[in-house]
Amino acid sequence: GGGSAEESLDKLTFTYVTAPLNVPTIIEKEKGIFASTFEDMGISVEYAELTSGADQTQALASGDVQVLYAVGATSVILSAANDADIKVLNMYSRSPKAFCMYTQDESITSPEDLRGKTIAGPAGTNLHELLVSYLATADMTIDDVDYVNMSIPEAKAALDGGSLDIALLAGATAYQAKQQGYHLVADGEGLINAIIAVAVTNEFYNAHPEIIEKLKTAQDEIAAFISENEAEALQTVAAELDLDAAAVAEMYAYYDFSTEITEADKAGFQSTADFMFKSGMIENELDVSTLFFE
Amino acid sequence: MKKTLSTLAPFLGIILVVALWFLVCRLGIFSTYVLPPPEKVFHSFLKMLKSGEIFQDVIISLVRILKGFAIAFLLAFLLGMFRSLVPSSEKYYNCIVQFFRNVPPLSLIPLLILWCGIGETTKTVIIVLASFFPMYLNIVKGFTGCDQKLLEVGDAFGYTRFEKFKHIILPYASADILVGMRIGMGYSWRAIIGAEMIAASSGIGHMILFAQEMSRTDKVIVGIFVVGIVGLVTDKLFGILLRKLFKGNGENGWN
Amino acid sequence: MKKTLSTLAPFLGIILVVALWFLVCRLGIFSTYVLPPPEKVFHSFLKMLKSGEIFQDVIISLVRILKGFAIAFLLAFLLGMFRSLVPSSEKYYNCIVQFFRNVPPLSLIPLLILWCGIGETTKTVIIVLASFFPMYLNIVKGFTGCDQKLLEVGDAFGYTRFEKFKHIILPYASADILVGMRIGMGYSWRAIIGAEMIAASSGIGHMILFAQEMSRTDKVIVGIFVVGIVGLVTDKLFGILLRKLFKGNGENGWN
Amino acid sequence: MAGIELKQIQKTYPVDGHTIHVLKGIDLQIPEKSITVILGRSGCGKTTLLRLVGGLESPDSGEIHFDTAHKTAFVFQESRLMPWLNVWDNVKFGLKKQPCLDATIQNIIDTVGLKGFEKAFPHQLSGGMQQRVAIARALAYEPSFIMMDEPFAALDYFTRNQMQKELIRLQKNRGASILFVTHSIDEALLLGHKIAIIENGQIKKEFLIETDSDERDLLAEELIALKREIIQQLDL
Amino acid sequence: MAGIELKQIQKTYPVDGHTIHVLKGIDLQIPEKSITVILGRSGCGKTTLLRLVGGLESPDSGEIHFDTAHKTAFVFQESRLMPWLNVWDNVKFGLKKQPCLDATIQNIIDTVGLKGFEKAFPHQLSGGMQQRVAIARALAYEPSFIMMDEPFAALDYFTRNQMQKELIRLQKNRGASILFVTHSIDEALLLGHKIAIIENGQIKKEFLIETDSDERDLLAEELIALKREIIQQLDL
Ligand SMILES: Nc1ncnc2c1ncn2[C@@H]1O[C@H](COP(=O)(O)OP(=O)(O)OP(=O)(O)O)[C@@H](O)[C@H]1O
Ligand SMILES: Nc1ncnc2c1ncn2[C@@H]1O[C@H](COP(=O)(O)OP(=O)(O)OP(=O)(O)O)[C@@H](O)[C@H]1O
Ligand SMILES: [Mg+2]
Ligand SMILES: [Mg+2]
Repeated sequence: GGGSAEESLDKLTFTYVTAPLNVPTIIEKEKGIFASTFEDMGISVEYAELTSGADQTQALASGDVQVLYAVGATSVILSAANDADIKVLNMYSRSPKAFCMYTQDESITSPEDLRGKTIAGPAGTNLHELLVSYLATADMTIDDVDYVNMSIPEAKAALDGGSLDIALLAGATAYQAKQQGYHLVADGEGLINAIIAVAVTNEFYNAHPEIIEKLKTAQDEIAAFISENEAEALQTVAAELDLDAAAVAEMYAYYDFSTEITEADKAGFQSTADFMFKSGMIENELDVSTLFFE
Repeated sequence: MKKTLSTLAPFLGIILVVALWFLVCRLGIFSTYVLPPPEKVFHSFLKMLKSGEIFQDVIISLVRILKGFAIAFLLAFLLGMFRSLVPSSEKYYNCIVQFFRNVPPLSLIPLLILWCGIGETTKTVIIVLASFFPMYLNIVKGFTGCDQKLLEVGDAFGYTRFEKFKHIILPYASADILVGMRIGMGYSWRAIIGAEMIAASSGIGHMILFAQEMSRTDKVIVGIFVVGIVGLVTDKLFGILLRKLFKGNGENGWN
Repeated sequence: MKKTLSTLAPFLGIILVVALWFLVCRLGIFSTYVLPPPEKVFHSFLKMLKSGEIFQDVIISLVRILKGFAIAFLLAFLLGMFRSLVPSSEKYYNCIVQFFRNVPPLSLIPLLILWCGIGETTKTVIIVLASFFPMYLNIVKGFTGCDQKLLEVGDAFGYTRFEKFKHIILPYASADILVGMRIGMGYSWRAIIGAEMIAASSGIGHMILFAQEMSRTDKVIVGIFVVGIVGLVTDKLFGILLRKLFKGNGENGWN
Repeated sequence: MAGIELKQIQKTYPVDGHTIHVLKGIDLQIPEKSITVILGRSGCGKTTLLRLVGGLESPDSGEIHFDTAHKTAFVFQESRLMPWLNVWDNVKFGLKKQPCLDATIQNIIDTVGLKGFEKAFPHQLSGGMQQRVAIARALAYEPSFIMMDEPFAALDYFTRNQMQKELIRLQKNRGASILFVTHSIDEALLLGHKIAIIENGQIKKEFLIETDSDERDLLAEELIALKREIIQQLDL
Repeated sequence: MAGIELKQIQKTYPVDGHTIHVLKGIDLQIPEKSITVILGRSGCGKTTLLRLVGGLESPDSGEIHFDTAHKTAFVFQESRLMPWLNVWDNVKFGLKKQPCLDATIQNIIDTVGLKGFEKAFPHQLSGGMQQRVAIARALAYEPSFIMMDEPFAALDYFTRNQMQKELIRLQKNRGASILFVTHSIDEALLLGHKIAIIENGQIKKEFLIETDSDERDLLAEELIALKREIIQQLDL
């Protein structure tokens, strides 16, 4: 796909993902930062609201979307492992604390307590990795628990309905579980890196260096705006997501939105890739250094 | 008294469900997160009404659905007609039609994104896939089940194949076609979540999905109600329209 | 020559699609990630066959579908029968039935999980929701569309309401019922993804979903083919079974 | 005399926004254990009258009074066979699950001349054969009151003759009451103990024939005179 | 003589696993510009023969030879009206989009005695009225060859008389050929230039009547003798 990248672009499509608490995305659109950045190049900016990581990588491969502006590391690794042309441009966020395991059973406090319990959450995501890593701290594997694959809202509903012991939750859902007085078993802190990245195709990167440069400056502009007008930014986010301000303020603390790729990030990518290989989600080992531009 | 009951009857079911819901909430069996009480849902509904977003969502979804439905109907009708006019053609495409009849549209999403992109086309295709088959099967049943005796009248008066189709088969099949359209219309609405899963930024399906992600059960319930009621209304309007069109044709399957 | 063509005809459509697919892949228009070539898909298929997992998945899904379909059919039939026997009852529940006809089952999943848990019940309910309505509408159409003249014969011979139903309305409606069952069966298969979205660890729907999440388009395509073909086979078997049952009744809508 | 009594029966139908008065006050006494024939032009309301007596429709005004309970059978103007049942099952249709001898059914099928067609389906029969199945269905029911709407219209001279004789025999042996609609004056003269002529929505004239119906000769002077009179009554 | 020639026509039907030989070798010449009547018992194959001539079915063996091209109309044994069309549109059904004067249609509807029922739907008509609409549909088509399958069976004495006269007039004025199936011997004598009797799947006998059909008197000696002979032929 994307065979037309050589020609000059007149349209640039970004994925638009607001959940769980993607402040830069919301602020960018609200302020029209990309739009004004690319205006003088004669390029219009469009958004594609693709929420699942698999859909995002699919859309990138098909050429309908040029920039995955907030895609999970796991999705990037999966698509790269399946021979897709995808590269990480820079970071979007890291938020290990936003990924949690909640239960109604107060007595569950250690990995050992999870043995034989029914646990649900989306497979192949940060949450899945969180569960595996948590179990690994007690030398257990996913086979020691009864793991079922479900999306986050569904896992939350199942927890509420009492048909689950533990739900793997993130973002607003996790916040709400906390409000409901559910018991937090563990969050991602120290267990996973929970990286969200910005990704493009290699082909696009090579064909449009000037767009890439502009994009990076736009990202800096967004970051600057947020740090200078934090209160206003959070208010905008609260309105967009229809959440109350307290929730947004609390959750915002879990996120690190710096865009720079650090060594820790690369290591985090590698550990995620290893986890996916070990749990059979990808068939071959992947060297994540191929995912980054030099 | 009896008359009041009779006018209320259609709403009785709904009233019962709401009453039960109210009771369950009052008894506090579930937390309000799990099952928001009616008043909270109503409040959210009012808020959405005031902001007007709900209208916009409904209209956008409605347009999508009508588009998908219209395409599906045309396709089903033409294919059914073709099959009726050239019966031998059927075996060439029947197998593939039957094949896709059983394939879950959700499983096609990745492929659809690939072929049709993430724009309106994919959403339309999902709706078409959802509503095509009941229409096609009912139309084919209507066309092939035509009374042989009436067809012979056409033969006797030197009607061509197409004339027989137009003047005998088509009116004869109208009840079947209408039932098919009705089922198809329902399935169009049902497909709205699947369709707006893909790169939608508005529409009632997107609204429900987003509320689900944000754990806003109250909004999800509002969305369900709105879809149900708007669907009901389109169905009724459609029924009235068609009854006008087929006036004098007696029962038309839209009761 | 002509005979070969005729026997090949049903497969022609499929052969064409595969050929096109092959060609597109050869021309390298898409990356293999986006559209895996036939040989890769076939290879995955063989691997899954060898490991036997695919059989297990199919059987588990088949059992779910038959269960959901049977319940939906019974429900549709009984409700349709009730409506036919006691026409005045209809207005009490019609509204609620029509309401749910338009509600996307996907939007109900969180609520269903809440009420029915994450076991087989929820999966069955999703399948029931998917296949109930086409059956119900077709059955109601068949029952209400019965030839008044034949019903009068029942009246003339002192048939009770139930006897009329059993001996006149039911055989008269058989073609409609069968078309409804057929559409319902198709929709049961289509609902398998939605049903197995919920906490399934096996089944063909789960397999496709998981492959989707894992970006394994080749496996997704295998899944689509398997669902399509198994669906086709159940449809045909079902048709044969029913043709045996309704022998002598002429056309029964299962062509 | 026992029987069925119709008093001032009125019936209207809406057609294309207008109301057509089909029956404008019918007074008729249908005596028991005899054959009453309704005679009239096409479209005069014979079928309507029969449907009213049979309870398939209700009159706009007027009363229908039955002296005793009857086991009634109805032969419609069209055959109205169940397309999914073969001849045998169609004939048994009126009996529901009532036990009955196969021989009786076979006998009735033979009587209407359909031997060998027991397993045939209605669409495989000729028009007259279908009509005869409908007659057989009514006979198998063993009714004490039969309403027949032009039952022999589709039959040829001989078959018709035979069926007429069968009907007379049945009426005599079982003492059944028969209400018979026909448009054939000869048939009316041959069968009727009472002949009622409908015209313009009313009973225009009634004739009584005393001779036993199995002893009539259409060429007898008495009947020829009657025929002439009926023709005169019908022909305005 | 020009016309239609049937040569050794055979026709079988499968019924319940058996084969029934309906026509066992029919040889018949249907002359032009005259009325040919087919007479026979119920179930003898009259309708089948008509369907073969009309091309609605093909014979198992034998040949049907047409001398000239005809514009043919068919009146079926059942009325076969389109239930969704009213009387007017049903009558026009054969004309397709062919231009025609409303007055012509109205005239035909009046002829069959359905004035005032133009807007009525088939289910609102009596049996005889439906049959008359079917006849009107065939007449409106202005055919040069009409096949009629017991068209007047459901009609009363007077309406039937009137329709018979109409048919004779039509045949004379337009010089149409008519193939007419009936089970009524009187009707055959009244209308036919040629009467063919079918029995046991074959033409048992043919009669020719020279008198013009509009001048016949059924009580004339010649016709009474003929009637007697026909009855004899039919009654084995
Ligand atoms: N359901 C109906 N709706 C409207 N009009 C009707 C209906 N049934 C009968 N009629 C009208 O009532 C009149 C009498 O009809 P009916 O069937 O009783 O006639 P009939 O005497 O039986 O005639 P035929 O000898 O032709 O059968 C006709 O003019 C017919 O149009
Ligand atoms: N489609 C069919 N399938 C099987 N048998 C048939 C079919 N059509 C006619 N027959 C048989 O052919 C024979 C002749 O039928 P046909 O309709 O020609 O009789 P007919 O002379 O018109 O009788 P009628 O005067 O009762 O209308 C009958 O025995 C009938 O059972
Ligand atoms: Mg009548
Ligand atoms: Mg016939």
